Amino acid sequence: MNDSALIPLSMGVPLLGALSIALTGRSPFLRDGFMIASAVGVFACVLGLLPTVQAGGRPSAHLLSIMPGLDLAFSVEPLGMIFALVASGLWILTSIYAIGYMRGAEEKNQTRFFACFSIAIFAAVGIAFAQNMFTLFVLYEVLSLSTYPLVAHKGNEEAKRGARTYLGVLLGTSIGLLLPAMIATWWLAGSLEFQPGGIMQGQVSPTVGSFLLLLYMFGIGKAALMPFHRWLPAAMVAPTPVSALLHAVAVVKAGVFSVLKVSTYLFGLDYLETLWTSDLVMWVAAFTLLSASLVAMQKTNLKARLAYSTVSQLSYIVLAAMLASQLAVVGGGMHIVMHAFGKITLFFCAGAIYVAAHKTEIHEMDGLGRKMPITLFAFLLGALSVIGAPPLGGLWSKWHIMLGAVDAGHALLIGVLLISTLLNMAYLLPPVVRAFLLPPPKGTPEGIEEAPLMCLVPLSLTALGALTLFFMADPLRNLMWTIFPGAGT
Amino acid sequence: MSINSLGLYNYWIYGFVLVIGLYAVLVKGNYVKRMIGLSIFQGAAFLLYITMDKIEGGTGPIFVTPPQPGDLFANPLPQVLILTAIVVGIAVTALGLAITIRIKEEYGTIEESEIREVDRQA
Amino acid sequence: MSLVHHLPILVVLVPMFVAPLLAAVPSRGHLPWLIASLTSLMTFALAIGLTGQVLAHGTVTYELGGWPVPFGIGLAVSPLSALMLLVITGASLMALLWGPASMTSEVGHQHQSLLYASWLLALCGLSGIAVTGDAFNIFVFMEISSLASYVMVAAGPKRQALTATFKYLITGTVGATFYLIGVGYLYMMTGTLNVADMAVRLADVSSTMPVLIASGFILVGLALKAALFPMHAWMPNAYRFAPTPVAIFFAACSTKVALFVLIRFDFLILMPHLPGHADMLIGLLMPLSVAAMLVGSTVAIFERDLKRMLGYSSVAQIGYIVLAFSLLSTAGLTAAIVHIFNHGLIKGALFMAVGTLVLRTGTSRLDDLPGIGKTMPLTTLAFCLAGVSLIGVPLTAGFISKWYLISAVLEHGSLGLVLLGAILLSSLMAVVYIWKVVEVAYFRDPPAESGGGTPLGRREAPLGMMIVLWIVVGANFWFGLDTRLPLGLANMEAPLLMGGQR
Amino acid sequence: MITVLGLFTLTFLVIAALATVQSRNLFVASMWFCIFSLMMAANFLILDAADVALTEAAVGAGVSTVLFMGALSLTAEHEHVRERSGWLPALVLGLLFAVLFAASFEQPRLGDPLAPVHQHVAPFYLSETPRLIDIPNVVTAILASFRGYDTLGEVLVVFTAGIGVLSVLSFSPKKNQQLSGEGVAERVRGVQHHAILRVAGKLIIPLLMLFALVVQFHGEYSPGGGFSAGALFAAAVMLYGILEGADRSAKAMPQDWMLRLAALGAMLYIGVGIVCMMLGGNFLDYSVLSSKPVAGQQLGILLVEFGVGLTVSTVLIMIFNAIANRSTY
Repeated sequence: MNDSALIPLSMGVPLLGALSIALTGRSPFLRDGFMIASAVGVFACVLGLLPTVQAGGRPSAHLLSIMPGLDLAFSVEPLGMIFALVASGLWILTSIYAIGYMRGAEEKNQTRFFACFSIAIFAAVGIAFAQNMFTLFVLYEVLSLSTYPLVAHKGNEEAKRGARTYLGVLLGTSIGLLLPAMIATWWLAGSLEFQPGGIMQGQVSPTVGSFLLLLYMFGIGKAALMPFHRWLPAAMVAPTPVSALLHAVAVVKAGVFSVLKVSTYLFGLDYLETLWTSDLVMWVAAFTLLSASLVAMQKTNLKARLAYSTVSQLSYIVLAAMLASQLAVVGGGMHIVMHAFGKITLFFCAGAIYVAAHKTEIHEMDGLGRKMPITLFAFLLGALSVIGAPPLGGLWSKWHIMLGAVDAGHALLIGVLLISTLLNMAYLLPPVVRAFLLPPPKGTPEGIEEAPLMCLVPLSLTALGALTLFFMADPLRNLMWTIFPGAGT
Repeated sequence: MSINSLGLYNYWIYGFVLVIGLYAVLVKGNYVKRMIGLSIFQGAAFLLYITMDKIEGGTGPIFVTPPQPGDLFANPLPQVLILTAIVVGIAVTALGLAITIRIKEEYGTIEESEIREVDRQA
Repeated sequence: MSLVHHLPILVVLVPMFVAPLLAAVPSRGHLPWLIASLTSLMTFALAIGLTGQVLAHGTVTYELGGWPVPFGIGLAVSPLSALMLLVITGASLMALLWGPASMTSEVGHQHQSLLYASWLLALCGLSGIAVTGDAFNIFVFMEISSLASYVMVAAGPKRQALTATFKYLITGTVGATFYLIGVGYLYMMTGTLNVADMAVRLADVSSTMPVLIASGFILVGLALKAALFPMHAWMPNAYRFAPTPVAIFFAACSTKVALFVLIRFDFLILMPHLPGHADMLIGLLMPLSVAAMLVGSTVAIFERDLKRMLGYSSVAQIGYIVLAFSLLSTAGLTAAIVHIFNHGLIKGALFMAVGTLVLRTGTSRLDDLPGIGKTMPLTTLAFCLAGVSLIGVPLTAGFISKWYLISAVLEHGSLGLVLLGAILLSSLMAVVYIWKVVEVAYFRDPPAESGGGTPLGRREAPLGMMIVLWIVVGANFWFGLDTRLPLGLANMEAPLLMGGQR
Repeated sequence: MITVLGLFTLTFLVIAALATVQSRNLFVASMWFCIFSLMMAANFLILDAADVALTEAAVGAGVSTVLFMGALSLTAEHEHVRERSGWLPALVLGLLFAVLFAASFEQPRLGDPLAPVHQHVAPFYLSETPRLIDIPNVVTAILASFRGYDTLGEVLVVFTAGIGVLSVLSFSPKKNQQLSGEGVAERVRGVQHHAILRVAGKLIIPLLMLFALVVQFHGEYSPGGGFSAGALFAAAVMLYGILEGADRSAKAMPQDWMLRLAALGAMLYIGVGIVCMMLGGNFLDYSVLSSKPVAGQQLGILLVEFGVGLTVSTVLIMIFNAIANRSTY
């Protein structure tokens, strides 16, 4: 099974899955079977590509050329490999969790839900493997459009308003800013191919380049930089597996992945350094990072707090990209993985608490630890990973980003990162502390016990994943270093 | 006092008739009056073409006697174009009037303002 | 009599030949529709053949009556005319194949033969304009197509169709006569009527004032026919009250034919020889087109009637085309030509979807169609896909035109940025007024009709309509992926028209 | 002398146009329009355009006035004066006139032999027609042969107008619009009670039809041709309709036959073109019609002119019958 056949397969399988789910809407059992089968299939294909990429190979597949210089083509490089692995890996767990959750909460028209689910993974994998900015833009739009029905799933007035902001911001930024940026790049640099070291070096003057950088950074709405982060909390109206998908696996990761890809492969790190706007965007990211954490602290709703925490964590990666140092980019890449595992565990726990105890507010969680020990323990592990405490994987990525900051000469940023770590503790630990140490309030019904097994298994697996990543960070780090040929420290 | 001392008088008259026709089309509310204005406006266009074909000392482009090299004839091309344009004008007028009749039957009036009234009430 | 040699005239001759026959035949059942569709199919095939010839040999010429060109009338089929022919005959074919049920339900059985005869005459008129190379001949065929379209719009079901037709008639005739006067001035200064010959003889015209007036008259006349911004009042009502198949046919191609003539006149004749003309073109057309884009989209957002909304959206799209060619650059011209082709597809699909909704529910007002997405899922999905193409999401035809338009605009530095802002704002507005429909269609539950199951009269459209609708929506995506045809023709035409300029 | 006559007709033209626009009573307005057309025809005559003068008189003065009168009898006699704000259009049009006035100084003088119009294409027609087509009336030669495609387009325009009027007026008027019983009879029966008119009319009608046929078939030698012949023939039938009553003229010239004849006229024109293609020439290239090209051209022109005359006359008659018989239709 040579590699170039694996790429179209890894994208064909979710599409076929979506189709088969749509067709077998009648029998839930068959449909869920197809769901899990396609998730596993995708993961297998992506895994198949890993050995060649680790060995430094770049398998690629050319699909179609629409216009001279503009074609849909795919090639796998380490950053894309990592994102695809994370996305398809966590996808299996999310699917199992979603089936359990949907059965638990008896949601209606689940067929449409699961079909859009698989189309979203198709788009995520496609973005990971995009060879040029045009293919990435196409699948970026497909991802926005396919996740719209998921956000607007409940169909009530509130869901409709949330979905409207969701789509408004995402489509607005992509058509309004990203499209002109892309066309300008095509016009000035002559091509949109992702090449190590970037394509703008000799072609685009720094002044125009800095303006383009602004267009790109704010154009990629999914990276949720202020003021374009509104869509993320607005998407909270969606059911929990969707917010897990949105906020941990596919949508946000696609955003920051595109930021990393654009800055390393379109601009190129050393060209990025010469642009004065890279510092500007870096400080905007830093501002987003801190203000989102402050806002998260005031939120009493658990899912809203996690949403704002995601906004601030995303800015870590944007910050890393803007530092324009190889160390920071490696840290950013690793952070995609660490944050994914950490955040998805938190979302799974929030979902499990909702399904089992119908509690959404943090002050209602007093004494829940006695009733749901596993969920809350997994919540603790997830929180520690997001904070970046030692036994969890989150530490390494923050470590590398800080090293990158020093390497890029912005020592001040280490202060910002430290303050943000303190803030993370301030808003992630209280729910755990309340659940374990405080007695349950008087009138709580006795019948609360652990969430159904279908929810419990995925969240404990992801928590363990976050833990093992602490020890297993090295292969990930080496894979990231292969992005920069010759560096390899 | 030869004919060409008229010089540009023809063009001025064409311009004035054109303006009168357009004024009637734009300002008048009555639909039949606007159709008449339209015909006047088209008449001005015909006048422009036919003033072009006149040649000093020439006669109509019909060879009653076989043509000698010396004599001059008016230019036949604009006449052909205007023959076509006249009948186009009458065709459009006929259709416009037929539609006006139907509007009178449906709305009971052919005044722009009254028609808008009837539409608003309906 | 080799068929290939006579192709340019046959494209006009076939509908011209059948129309009088069809009018004389008393109309029984679907016979007139069948004859019209077969003729339209044959014309479409001829157009494809002609395009093949043009792609192979460049501009194809044909002398009528055997007389050499400046003395007789000559046909000149340039790549742009071939593309125009494809749009016209394609639009007519899809509207006809889609529409018999809708036409009968809106116009009733009697006098259908007259209606389909005028349909063929409109088709003959429009393709006559596309192929001819003679300025006065364009006026005659413009009159044929206009008169035939007045007849068809007047056949609309509601009584407002009559007033809409009257306004359309007045505006159209004033526009045609302005064009006639413009050609008169050009003839006065050059002595010839053939477009190519006129371009040659304009070089040695000393007094430029009459020629400037001629270009002014032609510009205003054709802007009136093309419903460019300040003179677009007639279009939304004409499209709304006309029978739906007629609206589909005209929405897809009729206004763009006037733009085609404007492009030919401006670039072939006036640009090379008239210094004043270039800045007049930019100074006048560009602000108008930007205004058209913004006003058209804004009004479309607040318009509650679907057909009028699409009418105003057409005003905005015509603004795109005019903006593209008023950039006076090869890239701009290519963008204009490609968008003429793509807009025909997009608007045809959108109008067809709305027509299917109107056929089943009897109303085109958005507020009377809540939850239509559930009762007529396939049609509404087709509308959304065509809407997505209108917005210009990648992989659709709309995206290709937007891509070329933006890259053409970027060539103009700071002015380009302003235009870029206008284009993006207008396409974001398009997102709003398409999504307005999606929300009403999908997020409101259909009215609880008395009968059980799908509410009465709200079942899916007949199979024939669905097939044609989905073919056109598919074409939207096909030409989003495979752009060789429109691009090939556009790239062949742009250097011809720019004539050695930048 | 000609200049004085030219000045007079042009000035009177403007006066007629102003009077038409200003008069409140619509019948008066249409009469003024008839005068305007006659002045236009006189002007064309002065400018050596005999064919156009004849057609303008027959079509502009004759037929369009009848149509206006017919339409007015079914709609309104007076115009309700509630004009829209007149000053903005007046300002714009005043500007337009100033521009036209300024441009006229750069246009070639009236009758100036050096004008470009007389240089390039016109001399070819004047010198080549005797050799190629050999008919005295160059206008008919150009009309039918050199620019035959235009005239074909023209026939289609008339045919479309005919179809249009038929399909627009095919819907029978709603009951309440029906004129009262006696009003109908009186209007439809025409002017029967004026004996003098009827006797004089009876004499004129056959002469008019004969003249129409002369103009039709003598078009190559004298001013005239398909358009004016068709209009004259239609004028004769309209005169009959007015004198004897519209229902009698509708019985004499039934609508469906008029439609078929109009279609026949158009098909004749197109048929001639296709026969030329069959015989190896281009579309409408008459020289292939017979052994000698000149004879072929003349045959082609004769046939084509007859097609034009047939279509124009039948369409105008059809329109007249549709409008005149509207209330009883």
